[in-house]
Amino acid sequence: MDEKKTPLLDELEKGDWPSFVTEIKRAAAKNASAADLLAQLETSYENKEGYWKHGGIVGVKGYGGGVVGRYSSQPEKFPHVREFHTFRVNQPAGFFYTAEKLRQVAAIWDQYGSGLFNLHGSTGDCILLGTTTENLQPCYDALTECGFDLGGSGSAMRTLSCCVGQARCEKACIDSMNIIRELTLHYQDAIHRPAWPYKFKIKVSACPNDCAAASARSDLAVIGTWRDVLEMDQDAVREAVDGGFDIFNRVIRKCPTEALEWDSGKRELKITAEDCVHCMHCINMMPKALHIGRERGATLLIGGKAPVVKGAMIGWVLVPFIKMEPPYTEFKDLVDKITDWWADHGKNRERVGELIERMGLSAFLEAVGLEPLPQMVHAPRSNPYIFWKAEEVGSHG
Amino acid sequence: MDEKKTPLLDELEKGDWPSFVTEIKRAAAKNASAADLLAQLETSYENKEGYWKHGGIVGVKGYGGGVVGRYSSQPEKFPHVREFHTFRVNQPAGFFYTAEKLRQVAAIWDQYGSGLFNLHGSTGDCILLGTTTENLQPCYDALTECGFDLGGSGSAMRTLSCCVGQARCEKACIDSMNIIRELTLHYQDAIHRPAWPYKFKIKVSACPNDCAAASARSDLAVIGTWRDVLEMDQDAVREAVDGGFDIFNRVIRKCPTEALEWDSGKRELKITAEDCVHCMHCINMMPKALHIGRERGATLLIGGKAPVVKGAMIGWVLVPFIKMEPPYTEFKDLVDKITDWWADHGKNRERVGELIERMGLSAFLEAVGLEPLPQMVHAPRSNPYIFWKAEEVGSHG
Amino acid sequence: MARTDFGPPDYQELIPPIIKENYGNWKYHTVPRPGVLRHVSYSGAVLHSVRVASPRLVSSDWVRDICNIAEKYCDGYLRFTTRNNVEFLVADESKLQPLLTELDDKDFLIGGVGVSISNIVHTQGWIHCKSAVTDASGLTKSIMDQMTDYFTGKVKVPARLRIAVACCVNMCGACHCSDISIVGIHRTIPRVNDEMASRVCEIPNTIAACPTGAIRPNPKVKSVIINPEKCMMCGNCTAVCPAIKIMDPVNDGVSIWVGGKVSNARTAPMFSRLAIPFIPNEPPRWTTVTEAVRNLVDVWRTNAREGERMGEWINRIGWERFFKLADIPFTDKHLDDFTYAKTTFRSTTQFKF
Amino acid sequence: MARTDFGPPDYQELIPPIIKENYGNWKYHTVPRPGVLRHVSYSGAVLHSVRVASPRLVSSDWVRDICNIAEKYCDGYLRFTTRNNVEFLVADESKLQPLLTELDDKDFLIGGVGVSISNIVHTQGWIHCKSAVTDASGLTKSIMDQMTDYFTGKVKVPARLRIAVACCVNMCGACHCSDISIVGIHRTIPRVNDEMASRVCEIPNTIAACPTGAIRPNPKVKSVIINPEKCMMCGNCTAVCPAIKIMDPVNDGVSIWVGGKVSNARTAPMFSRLAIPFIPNEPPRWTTVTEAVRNLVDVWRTNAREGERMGEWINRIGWERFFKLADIPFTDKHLDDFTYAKTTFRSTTQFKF
Repeated sequence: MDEKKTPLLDELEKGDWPSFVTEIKRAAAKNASAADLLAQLETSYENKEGYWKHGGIVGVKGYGGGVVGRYSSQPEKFPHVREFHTFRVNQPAGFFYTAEKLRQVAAIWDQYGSGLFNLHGSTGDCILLGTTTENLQPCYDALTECGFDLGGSGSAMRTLSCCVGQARCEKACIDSMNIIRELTLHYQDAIHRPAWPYKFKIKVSACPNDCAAASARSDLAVIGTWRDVLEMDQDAVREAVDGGFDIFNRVIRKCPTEALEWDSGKRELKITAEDCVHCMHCINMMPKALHIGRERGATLLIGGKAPVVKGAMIGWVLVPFIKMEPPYTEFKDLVDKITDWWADHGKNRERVGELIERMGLSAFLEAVGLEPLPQMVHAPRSNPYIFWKAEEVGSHG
Repeated sequence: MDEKKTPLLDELEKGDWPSFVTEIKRAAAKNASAADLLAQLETSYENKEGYWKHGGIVGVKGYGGGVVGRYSSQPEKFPHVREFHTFRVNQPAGFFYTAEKLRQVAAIWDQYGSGLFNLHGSTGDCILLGTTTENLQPCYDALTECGFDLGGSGSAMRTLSCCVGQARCEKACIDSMNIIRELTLHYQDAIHRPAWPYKFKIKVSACPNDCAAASARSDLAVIGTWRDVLEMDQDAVREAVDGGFDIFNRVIRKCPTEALEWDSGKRELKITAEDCVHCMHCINMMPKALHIGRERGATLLIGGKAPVVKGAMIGWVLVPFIKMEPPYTEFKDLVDKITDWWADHGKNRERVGELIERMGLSAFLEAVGLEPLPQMVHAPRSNPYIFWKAEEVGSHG
Repeated sequence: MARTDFGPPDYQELIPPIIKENYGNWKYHTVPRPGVLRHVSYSGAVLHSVRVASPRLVSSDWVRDICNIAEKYCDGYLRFTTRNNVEFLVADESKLQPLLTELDDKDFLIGGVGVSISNIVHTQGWIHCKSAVTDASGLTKSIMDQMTDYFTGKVKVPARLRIAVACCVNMCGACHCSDISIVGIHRTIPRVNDEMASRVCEIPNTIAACPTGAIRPNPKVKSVIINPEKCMMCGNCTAVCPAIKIMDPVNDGVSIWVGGKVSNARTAPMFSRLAIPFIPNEPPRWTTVTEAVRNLVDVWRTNAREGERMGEWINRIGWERFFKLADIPFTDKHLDDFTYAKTTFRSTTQFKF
Repeated sequence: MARTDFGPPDYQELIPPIIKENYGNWKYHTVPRPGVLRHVSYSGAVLHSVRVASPRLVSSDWVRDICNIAEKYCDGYLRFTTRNNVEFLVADESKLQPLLTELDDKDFLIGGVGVSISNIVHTQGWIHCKSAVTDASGLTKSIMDQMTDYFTGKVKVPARLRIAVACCVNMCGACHCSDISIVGIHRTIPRVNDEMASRVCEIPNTIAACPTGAIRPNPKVKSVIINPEKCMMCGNCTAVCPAIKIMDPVNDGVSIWVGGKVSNARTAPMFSRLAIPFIPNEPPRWTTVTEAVRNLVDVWRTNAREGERMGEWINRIGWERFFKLADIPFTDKHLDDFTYAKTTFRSTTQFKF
């Protein structure tokens, strides 16, 4: 293979952190497209600009998405990245793999693509980085043999993702991995065939620590919670305090609603159950002593997204509490109502949160059949411009 | 005088709180317009609607404001309130009066008007309620004899008002009464001859307790403050604590920035001076022990207003600290720059806060020659849509 | 030509000698009994101020009544507060008790100082305002009759509580930043008298007056049409075009707002927020309104911690708990749908069930 | 026809037996050493997870490297985290120390667990994105080289710290809610190639794509004109019309944002806020950026109280103190001028001088 000089990128092989440049070089040693990627990237580093351009739509048979087309704007200089498309391969829930499966995917990608991966992409997919239009279908066929399907792209439901949940976390209030698994199977058509105004993301975090960043990064966030009182093991509390844990400054004072007290006489931690907003802080601080409650379900938040175009949103409370148990019928029905309303009213490239912002929360709630609740807002309106419908009032006096 | 029956209003003479109906009746006993006011009001109570209507512009010679024209929409039924105009008489700073002065005004108003007052109106004026067009000028002439001038109305600077300040408050950081006195004299033309897009209010509170509600109710709020450390009399602190004052729950825990500590060994209250945001709470709680600092001045806030039309605003920080000493030149210069910019760019009925909202805070600051400061915002922008001016960057690469 | 532009009387000539002498030199104050302030100067001077309730709308006879008292006990000096109470300024301590006795005898209510419920700040209402949806004075009297014990200090409250009443959505009088506000509201869109509009209204001005762009021209009749989908019933158009009427005695009424404040103490100033979207006008005593206010005060009084103002208490317990404790239904009206609506949505799983 | 719509492999077949047996039955966990989680089940079972750093962009050889390790110590089971670290799942405790030793020998960085600085979540940059203003991978590598001691736990930090890098204002990767975010930005308005636009762009779509209405038709040349007064340089139009170019190697660069979070623990989720409006692109090592990030981390590390995340710390001390401590100039760029700007203005006298 023709070794090109990359003095700028070589600088990024220095230092302790693992180097992506080293990885590209490892792939480049046996793959011409990886070698041209390296060379084009070196040029980007020289000139401070990217060399990828708009391209036609590419894909595999039967699907409207799952492949992101990419073309070099300098095909003469870097012919092996003239076409350099990406597969979004739907990752297993919780990002669990066996070495056997990973080796199979690696072999397929060495055969059909650049040999380079993103593990994982922003949305959660296992990204296979760089192949030609010609190789798309045979590569996809090989992936299906191995049990892997594609994720979403474009104006579709995007690949669902979640935290590790009950597989390995004592804080999990819901079975995030099963939820994602079942919903992913249920929404295969919505994922693979873009039919909406824009993207729609669902992420599931099994507790309010929100390790999947669901409230910031998904249009519909499912966040596990409980609505009875958290469980306390007073012996374990005492053990922690005796071990020097500063319960007053680390826990009592940090409780957002002043719901906790330390009874230094009885040496007991006390909670005013009705004041708890299940924020997880005390449980995080004392994982051996404090545990989530038993009446478990999820809070749904709607509208989370990054800034483009109308500004970033952190999802806001839509359903304070919903049981999340297979087959998740209530949840699926709600998603259908939400996406139907959005598909009916949304403009091109308008996320569901932006549509609600434009049409009003009340109109949205009415459309999806939910009652207004104080949990949906941090405070009621302060302006006096209340909208009254004609049917709510009498005729003019 | 013809006594009309007022069974509904009579209900409002019951109960412990002093009754305005009784007052109208007292006036009505010797004044026909007060009697018709009572009768018209009874009709309003019967029919649940008001009977005042749009009218022509009325006033006194040389002034464009200070009188609010008011006409009954039922002049045949209530002929004595056919014309029922209001004088806005500029109140003395701090609402201080002598009995002598008040008696003189009362006598004038018995002679020329209804004998009814609002002490005081929302903006602060001494309101003389109800007279005829014909009586306006002679009444005004009599008022001037007695030393009273009119306040503002319409699209003008409105009557300035303030808290009691140094006259009778140990918390006063600035001489609010003198400020109002001097500014009122300075702005006589702006007060009496409407020439702006809409009203413009200045209110002065001598400390952050803001007893004049300046930040909510004035376009430009002057709120006294200090920028060194507050003063402590540790003996008086100890006296309070010994007297059973719960310093921990009432003061230490309520400090918004956790700037206070109670050293129970030394029995001393400690403050981390740099953490204090001079909110007044601890001083309010322990007025004998804690006092405002010595380096005194004011914070200016811009934009406060009620909801109509674009929504309510609480004034936001414009100048974190300004010395407020006669002749207040720096302050007056700033007011001129603000009102000039507003007069140039404001639409009809657009308050200065709404104009800033529309044009952007940066544009406003540049126009009035103020530097952007972090104190002006509770947090910097979260959206990435930063505006760069062409002159700040090079030409295209 | 009359004198103009000379401004109000100079306060220097209206303040009592003790204030002139101790101006800017006050050291601290105490509240020896409800309604009475005792200010002590660094010079050692002591001034008592006795605060009494006023109906605000007063007759010249009432003015002379208080002048009589001020002359008898205060060398003729008195003042008013920003919340429309009267203060008698007593420099001679020996006159304090006789003053209090006379005020009691004459049924003046002494109070409104410090931790208490003070006088209501309010607007003109049907008495003198052309856009009044309700009568502010009648509401004020009816509410304060119920609040007397909190004004006089007979019953303790956790913190200051400030009530405001405004007769329309202009919300004059700091309704947007009061612990409790009562605000007149419309619920039906304005009606246009086309014939009159064609004669007396400037059509472009009328269209421009609408903040939501709900008004469009109706060229056939030289008038305007109001789009009910867009109208937010602010009444701005009626101020520009008298042929547009929004008053509707059958459907107008009042709304109740809670939790605002202007002081910077402890917490930043806060807006009042909607508690009860609508109560019909019930003159002369507005019983439903006064009961609702009474309920709000009592729920706060019995649940708030010492020192917590209405809004601070609600912020600590959360609005969801407030609506439950106050037994007020939460409706679509409480959801903001105006310009900054999005910023009111709750972006956290922190809440109470 | 190939199989379609069958979804990802079932996790049931990919989780190790110890997880299958204790699924939903974990009791608590501890962190016996940085980078290692020890989960204890109600059944008494113990699982160790060893977390190592990944460059995210990896070769098939690297995939096989970690597979080798997983096979040797974990019966072939491993997983990835939401922040792109790798976790080796050790069911047999006797294999823990040998695994750690081999990872050390092979220069894998063990860390990123709990109170530490974890791996950066980032975007494609020049490697694979057509709208990249900067190279996210290069920035990530350069920054993380400086953060290694915080990742491995060699140096303690007050709380978790999450860094995100996005190559444009789309802010993919939770940049809007991270403790520190680095975001590529444009500073010059897009240029229109009129000739090309007339051939390849749909003019109405292009006009509609502008969120601020800054684009108007240019009928003479069948193209569009961009109003520089209104353009906020979001790049949305370039996604619709390839004849519009916004890339500007001379003036493009990166901005730095601080104080966001997504967790609901203690405080509600928060947006990241602007700290440094612009730093030029400095490939290959972005020295000014990495020093700025280092400075931000160190100012936080030395000033925050135990348990305070970046944004919580800043909220306690106030942004005015933050800018002073971090020695960052506050400019007009920090003042919001977008849709909800008004809600960022400080409506209280509570601040520090």
